[in-house]
Amino acid sequence: MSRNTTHRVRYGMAIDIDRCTGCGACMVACAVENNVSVPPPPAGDRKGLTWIRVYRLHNERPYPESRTAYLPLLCQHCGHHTPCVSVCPQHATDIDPETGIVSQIPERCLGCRYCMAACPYHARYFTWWDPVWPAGMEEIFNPDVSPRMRGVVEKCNFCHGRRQVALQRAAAEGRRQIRDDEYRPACLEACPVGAIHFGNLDDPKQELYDLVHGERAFRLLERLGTEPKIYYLSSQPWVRRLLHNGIPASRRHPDGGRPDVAALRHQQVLARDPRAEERRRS
Amino acid sequence: MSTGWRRRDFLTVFGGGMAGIALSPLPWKLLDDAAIWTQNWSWLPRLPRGEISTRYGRCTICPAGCGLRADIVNGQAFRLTGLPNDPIGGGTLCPLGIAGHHLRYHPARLRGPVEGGRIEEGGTGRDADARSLPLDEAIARLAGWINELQDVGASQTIAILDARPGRLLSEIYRRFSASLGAHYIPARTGGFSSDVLHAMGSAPLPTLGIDLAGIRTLLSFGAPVLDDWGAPSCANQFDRYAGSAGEGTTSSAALLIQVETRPSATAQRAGLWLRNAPGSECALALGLAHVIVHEGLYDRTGTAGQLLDGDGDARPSSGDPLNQGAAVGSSALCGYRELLAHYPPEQTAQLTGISSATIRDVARRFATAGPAVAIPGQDPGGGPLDPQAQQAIWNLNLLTGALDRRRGFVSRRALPLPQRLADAPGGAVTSLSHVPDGSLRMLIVDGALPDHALPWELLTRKLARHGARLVSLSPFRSGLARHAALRIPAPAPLEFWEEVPTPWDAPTATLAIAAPLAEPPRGALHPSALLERIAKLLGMPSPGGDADYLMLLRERAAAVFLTARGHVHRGRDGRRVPLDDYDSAEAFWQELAAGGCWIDDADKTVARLGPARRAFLDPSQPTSWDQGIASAPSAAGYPLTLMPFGPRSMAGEEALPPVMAKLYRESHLRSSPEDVHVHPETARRAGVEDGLPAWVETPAGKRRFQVQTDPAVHPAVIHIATGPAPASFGDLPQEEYPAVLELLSPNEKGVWRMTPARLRPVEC
Amino acid sequence: MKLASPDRPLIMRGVERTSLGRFLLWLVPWLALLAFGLYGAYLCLALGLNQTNLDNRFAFGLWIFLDLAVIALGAGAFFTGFLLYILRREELADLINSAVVVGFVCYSGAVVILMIDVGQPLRAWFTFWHPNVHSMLTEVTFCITCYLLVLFIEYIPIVLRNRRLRRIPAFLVFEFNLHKVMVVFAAVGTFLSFFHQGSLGGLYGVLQGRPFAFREGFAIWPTTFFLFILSAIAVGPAFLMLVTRLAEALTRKRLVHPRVYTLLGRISGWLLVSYVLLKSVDTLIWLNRTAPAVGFLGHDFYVHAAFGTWILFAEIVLFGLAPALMLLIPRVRQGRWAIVAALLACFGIALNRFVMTIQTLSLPSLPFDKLLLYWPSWQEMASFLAVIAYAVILFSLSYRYLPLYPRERELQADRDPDSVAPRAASRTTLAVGGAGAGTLPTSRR
Amino acid sequence: MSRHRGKLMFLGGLIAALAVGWLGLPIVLYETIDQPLQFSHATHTGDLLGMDCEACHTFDEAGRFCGVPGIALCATCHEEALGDSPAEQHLVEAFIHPNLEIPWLVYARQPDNVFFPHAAHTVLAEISCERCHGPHGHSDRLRPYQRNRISGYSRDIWGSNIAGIASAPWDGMKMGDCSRCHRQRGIVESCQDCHK
Repeated sequence: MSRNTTHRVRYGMAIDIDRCTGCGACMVACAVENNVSVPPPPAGDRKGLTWIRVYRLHNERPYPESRTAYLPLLCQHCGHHTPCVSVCPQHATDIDPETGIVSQIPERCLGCRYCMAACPYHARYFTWWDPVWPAGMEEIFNPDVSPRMRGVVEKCNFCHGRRQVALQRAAAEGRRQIRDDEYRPACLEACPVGAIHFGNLDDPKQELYDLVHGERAFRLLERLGTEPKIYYLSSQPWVRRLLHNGIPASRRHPDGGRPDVAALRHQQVLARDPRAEERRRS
Repeated sequence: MSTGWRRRDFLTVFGGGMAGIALSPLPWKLLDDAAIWTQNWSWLPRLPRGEISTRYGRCTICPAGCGLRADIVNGQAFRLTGLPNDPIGGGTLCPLGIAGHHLRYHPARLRGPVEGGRIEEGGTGRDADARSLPLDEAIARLAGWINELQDVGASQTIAILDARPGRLLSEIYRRFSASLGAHYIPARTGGFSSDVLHAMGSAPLPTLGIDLAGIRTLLSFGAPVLDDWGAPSCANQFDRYAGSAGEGTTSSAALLIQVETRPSATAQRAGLWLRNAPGSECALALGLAHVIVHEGLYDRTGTAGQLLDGDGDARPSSGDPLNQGAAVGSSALCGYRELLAHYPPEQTAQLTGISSATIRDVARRFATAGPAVAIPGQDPGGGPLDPQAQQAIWNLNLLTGALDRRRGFVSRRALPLPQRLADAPGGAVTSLSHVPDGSLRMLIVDGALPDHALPWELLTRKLARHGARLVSLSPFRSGLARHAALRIPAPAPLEFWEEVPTPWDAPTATLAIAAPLAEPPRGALHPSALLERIAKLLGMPSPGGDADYLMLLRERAAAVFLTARGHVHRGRDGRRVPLDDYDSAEAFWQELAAGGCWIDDADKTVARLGPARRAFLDPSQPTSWDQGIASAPSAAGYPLTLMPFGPRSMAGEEALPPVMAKLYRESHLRSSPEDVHVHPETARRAGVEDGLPAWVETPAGKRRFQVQTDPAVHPAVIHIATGPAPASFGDLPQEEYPAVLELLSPNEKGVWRMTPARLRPVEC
Repeated sequence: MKLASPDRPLIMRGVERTSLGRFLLWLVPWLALLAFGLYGAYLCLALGLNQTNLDNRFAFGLWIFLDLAVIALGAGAFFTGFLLYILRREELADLINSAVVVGFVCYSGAVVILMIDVGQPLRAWFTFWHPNVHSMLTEVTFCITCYLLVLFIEYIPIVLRNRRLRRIPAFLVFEFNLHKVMVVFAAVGTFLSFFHQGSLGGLYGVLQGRPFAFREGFAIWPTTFFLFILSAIAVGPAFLMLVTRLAEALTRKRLVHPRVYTLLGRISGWLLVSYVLLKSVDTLIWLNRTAPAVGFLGHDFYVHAAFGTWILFAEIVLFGLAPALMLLIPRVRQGRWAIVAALLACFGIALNRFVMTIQTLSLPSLPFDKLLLYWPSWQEMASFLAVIAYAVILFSLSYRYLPLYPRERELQADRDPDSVAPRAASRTTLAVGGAGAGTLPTSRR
Repeated sequence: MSRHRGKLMFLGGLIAALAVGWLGLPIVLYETIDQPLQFSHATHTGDLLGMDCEACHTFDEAGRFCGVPGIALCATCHEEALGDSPAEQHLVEAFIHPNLEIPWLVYARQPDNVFFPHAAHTVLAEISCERCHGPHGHSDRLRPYQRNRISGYSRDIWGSNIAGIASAPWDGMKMGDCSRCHRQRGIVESCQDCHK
């Protein structure tokens, strides 16, 4: 099939953990933007609907060594072997070849939750309850995002409704492409400290490009090979140690010094930077 | 057919029918429609369709008043975002503001006046137990009650509690209470308590602001500098001007030193976190002052130098505003030196739990790496610092000359009043602590969402034991309104013309106007209109000078326009436009109504703080300074200290948009008011377990909380958030959440930061 | 002479069944359980899956675990068909009918539970409309649906052989014709079953994001694909043996010839041994190559007390190798210990399915996450118990009214020559043999 | 007769079922609702007035198609009745004077989860309105709205033919119809192009 694609992009994010204050504006902005319902009180954090969820990271030390950081976690929009897309039995989730955005079509979803079992980031959420809104509140729904019914999976789609609106505006002005500043997800817009950066990962002209190729950048569970498009930035050694490539919680403090851990960690360093070995030798 | 129908015939016809159906579109069409039906459940809400427009305005949920852009569909806002470069919000909104338009649909929202159902009478504070009544009847009822007290000459037993002082509405309250002879009580704002400032200066102080631009050291005694969602706190200014200096980041030159017992987000992210023993702020401030004075690091060219170096024998020149005070000063100064002598670093280290080396380092850094400013804590849930601690902190600023200069505490000009109100200014202001206990027979509580938590006991103390009536003007039935005998709801935020007066810490005056984004419900009445109608019923002069609120706002804008000073931050594009560029007051008003924010020029007059500068020379109650520790009133059997906390505008029991549940229930990002945070060791000793319920007992009572262990918590302390819990979108939950505010017993100074407490496991 | 039950005309000639009253009494608790479970299932369907203790992390729980376990145990149906029809192990004709019924109740029960488990059951058929061919679940859905259909078709002739239904000539003809093509269905069923057993294994094995479950493999199939097939066919016969033994114990009758057990045990034993061998090799490769390659050290999976290395030992040695060896020793196989071995094997496969489903989801994948546990709600348990009750009821009814064990009468006659006339016995055997489960040369006299 | 009896029986059943499926189904499946007001596009777009579609069906500043205009736009011309048609009389009396919006039943209305940017089609792809809406803009009267009793959609979505066989390019507005055109034009497709 010929592709009349004029503009292929690979949308991604860089989130600066060192700047994040854990205020939660991104979570609320996301829920408001995407008409995310609020499940009743029994829901708790295990049955909630938080397309973006800020986790509190702690180095588990008492004062004065105690350190806290915040990690906003959203769908990582995996670019390779996308775990959820490959397992959905009926194409209810899909990766857009033009943008790299992983979408979820709730009307197609049968609620089998296989994609949730497949997602290592726990970034997919099931609507356990019928969405309930007080009378009249549907009048202030975001008209660009369709609400979900009970019994389906939902997740972050980089505020795709905003992209559609931006494309529509561009179309009305006779443009086929949108400018970089025309499409920004709600979480980014809400972040008071500018911790979230968004853009085309393939465009060297964008600030994002430098950020994700910088020293401070890494990705969660990078070695799973799913090529997530969310990058995290941190200079704090304990944060990097904690998050860097899937050392399980039991190994947060490499004090145990088991040789296999060291080997694995060494491997992980190599995986990220193949020239590290050379440098070490020289 | 003569033979009649046989079974085989039926089967044949049926077979033909089946073949026919298969050859018709019927099965496929029905299957398709059924598929569509299962994808469009009828109970799914339908999206609004209609023209989408944009409006600019201000958020009035908290006193900050961040600029906002509202996307509107069918006349209703569906998305609120910050205005770029907004001088207050800095381009974003806090979570509360982002969901502000949902408050209208809050399950605790009142749509009309309600009476009865209050907790004191065995009710639940919910509408179910209350009777709604027509607006006119409610107004007549309130007027009648006031009239009763007037008739017996007991007007002074009436008080109005203003949740958000500084507005034009506050002026109306003041004028109303003045003509009635009632008290006008402003709720506390951030920074130094007005009581403290009042006590320190013999004359009324001009308004204080903090100019943080370009400072290098900020010594914060528990102020939520980096984690308060509010824009007008130091947070945004500090973050914007000085850059956040979180550990491990490439920090700018500015250093935040946070003195705080609780591992708050600010403490965790501060450049230096000093975790002091609970209540030892005063001792620490004095200990730092000791080092500064002892090592001669104070500002020798400024006031401190004149006073300390001169050893009281300052040679006052005739033009010096200190002239008057110098004579009194000398004896008091000796008192201050004597006082400091009790706080050498080693002694202070014992009191505060901070090493003497650190105390020396911090004192030196504070005194030498200027500009440096010390600010007192203002945790919205924990309440103000002890007055003496505030005084000691004030003195630190005085020592380093951080008063009356740019990059320090400055005085600022007040916002001009509308002409008709300026001619006859409002009446006296009473501090809540100055209201005699048990004296109030009627308390009218303003409807704005309060900035800070207020323990219910602080109010009940002031109320007469019998027959006291509380009238709530809150748009919600939660919070203090649960105790109200009559509730006349004001419009919710974003539903009425409102003004955003100058934030407490702003270095210059500002004014912004919030245009309504939606219609208030029919039964809601703005307090200004309410007072106007009551005044009319009682035959009193109109508190608003016969003008409605919108007109007053316009007149205030006109009065600002007449000053011909300052500039406007335009809402739609964030550009700065000099006030002179507007050719009429109307054009200026239009700009303000479209999200603009007027900012005054800096006041170039110096030395306006005058008398307050002498504060440290005059420790008002020398006896209690010896202690240096504002300990919780000790009670046997309560080994721990309960320190409540809360985020600004979200401390207390007011309403949060239900979508905030994402931050509380659906993640553990924000502390739920149902959680008690303790050190794992403390929990172990008390025999309670992480994640399980436990009793928290104080002399005031006991309640159940969920234990959350956190190794960063001080082992002698338990922390509980005062804040509200977000409601569900449906009905309010049947059970009230455990409000820590009812466990607190404020001391005689109105301080409730620390309450003796103990932790008990819940018996199975 | 015993009093004739009112439903005597429905019961096969020449076999002994308990009185209707006692039979109904036996059914009552199961019916009660069924009703209770149906109520739980109704709650889940009407109010939504918030009735369960499943959550975003435990997207799959008790239901999926038991589904996988039950489908594995139900493998006896297709595997017996395969042995009987394709490999011509005619001894197995003794219990092919009961194997079909066991398979049918297991699979239909699993499908019913699946329909409660998905959030939008009315849209479940979209998989057929818009299939994603890359998904293991698509393969599972197609195969299980088709195989259930096959089982249903295989079940029909057994039903039609009911004494009363046989009187209708049309049914007899239908059954006769159906039987002629039964080999085809057995072959199709075998093919489908191999595939979906494998796909069920693949379901977890392909999860790139779950290093605990992820396995490398051959072509598009991870090793779990093959291990699931192998474990299912290894345990299927053992489960059939258990069911039959249980039926014999409950009815206090001999239902199949003892050599059937020997055969089942031998098959099960050999297959189990090969399964344990391959599983061990697979585990070693996984621990030493697959998991470290994606950043996880093998024993990181076993640091949590709830799921220590004991579970690995239990799965492979205690409930794998031990029963396998027991079944391989002829003396054990023929004795009472065979039951224990079969039980261990069945438990082992359930444990394997538990590890793949529940443990996979329990283990943290994010480095800052913790181990999470989950306990099913009563609605979940009740819905599943309803399936158990349904299985028992359907099997009981089938046993009472249908020729589940074609040689029952014969074996009974051998033991108790007075009760049934030899003539009648041979006639019915012929009838069964002619229209029943394959030709039964061994039963012809 | 009796020789053909079976065949006739079969044929009878067949024909009856075909009639039910092809003729009866549309009658039962759709409910017919009259538009709240009779409106003649032809009068407005015809020679007399010669208005463009865009005169009433506009885009807002964000490029969003505004759909059927509100009563305010009608009122700019019809503040009072201009002619003597009863429909106009009805418009003025029932809607314009009391300032009520007309509850139009939109033939082409898509469900909430569909995002259809008109601009992309009319501006970028330069597709005429008629391509999808047919000669609606020249119609003299509004045909009754037919609503599917099961799905709740307008009949126009499926198309006038019950078998879904399009008689004209604009007949049918289901996903397949969108996709067919997209494929013809070589547009790469993803769910999110059209679903929100």
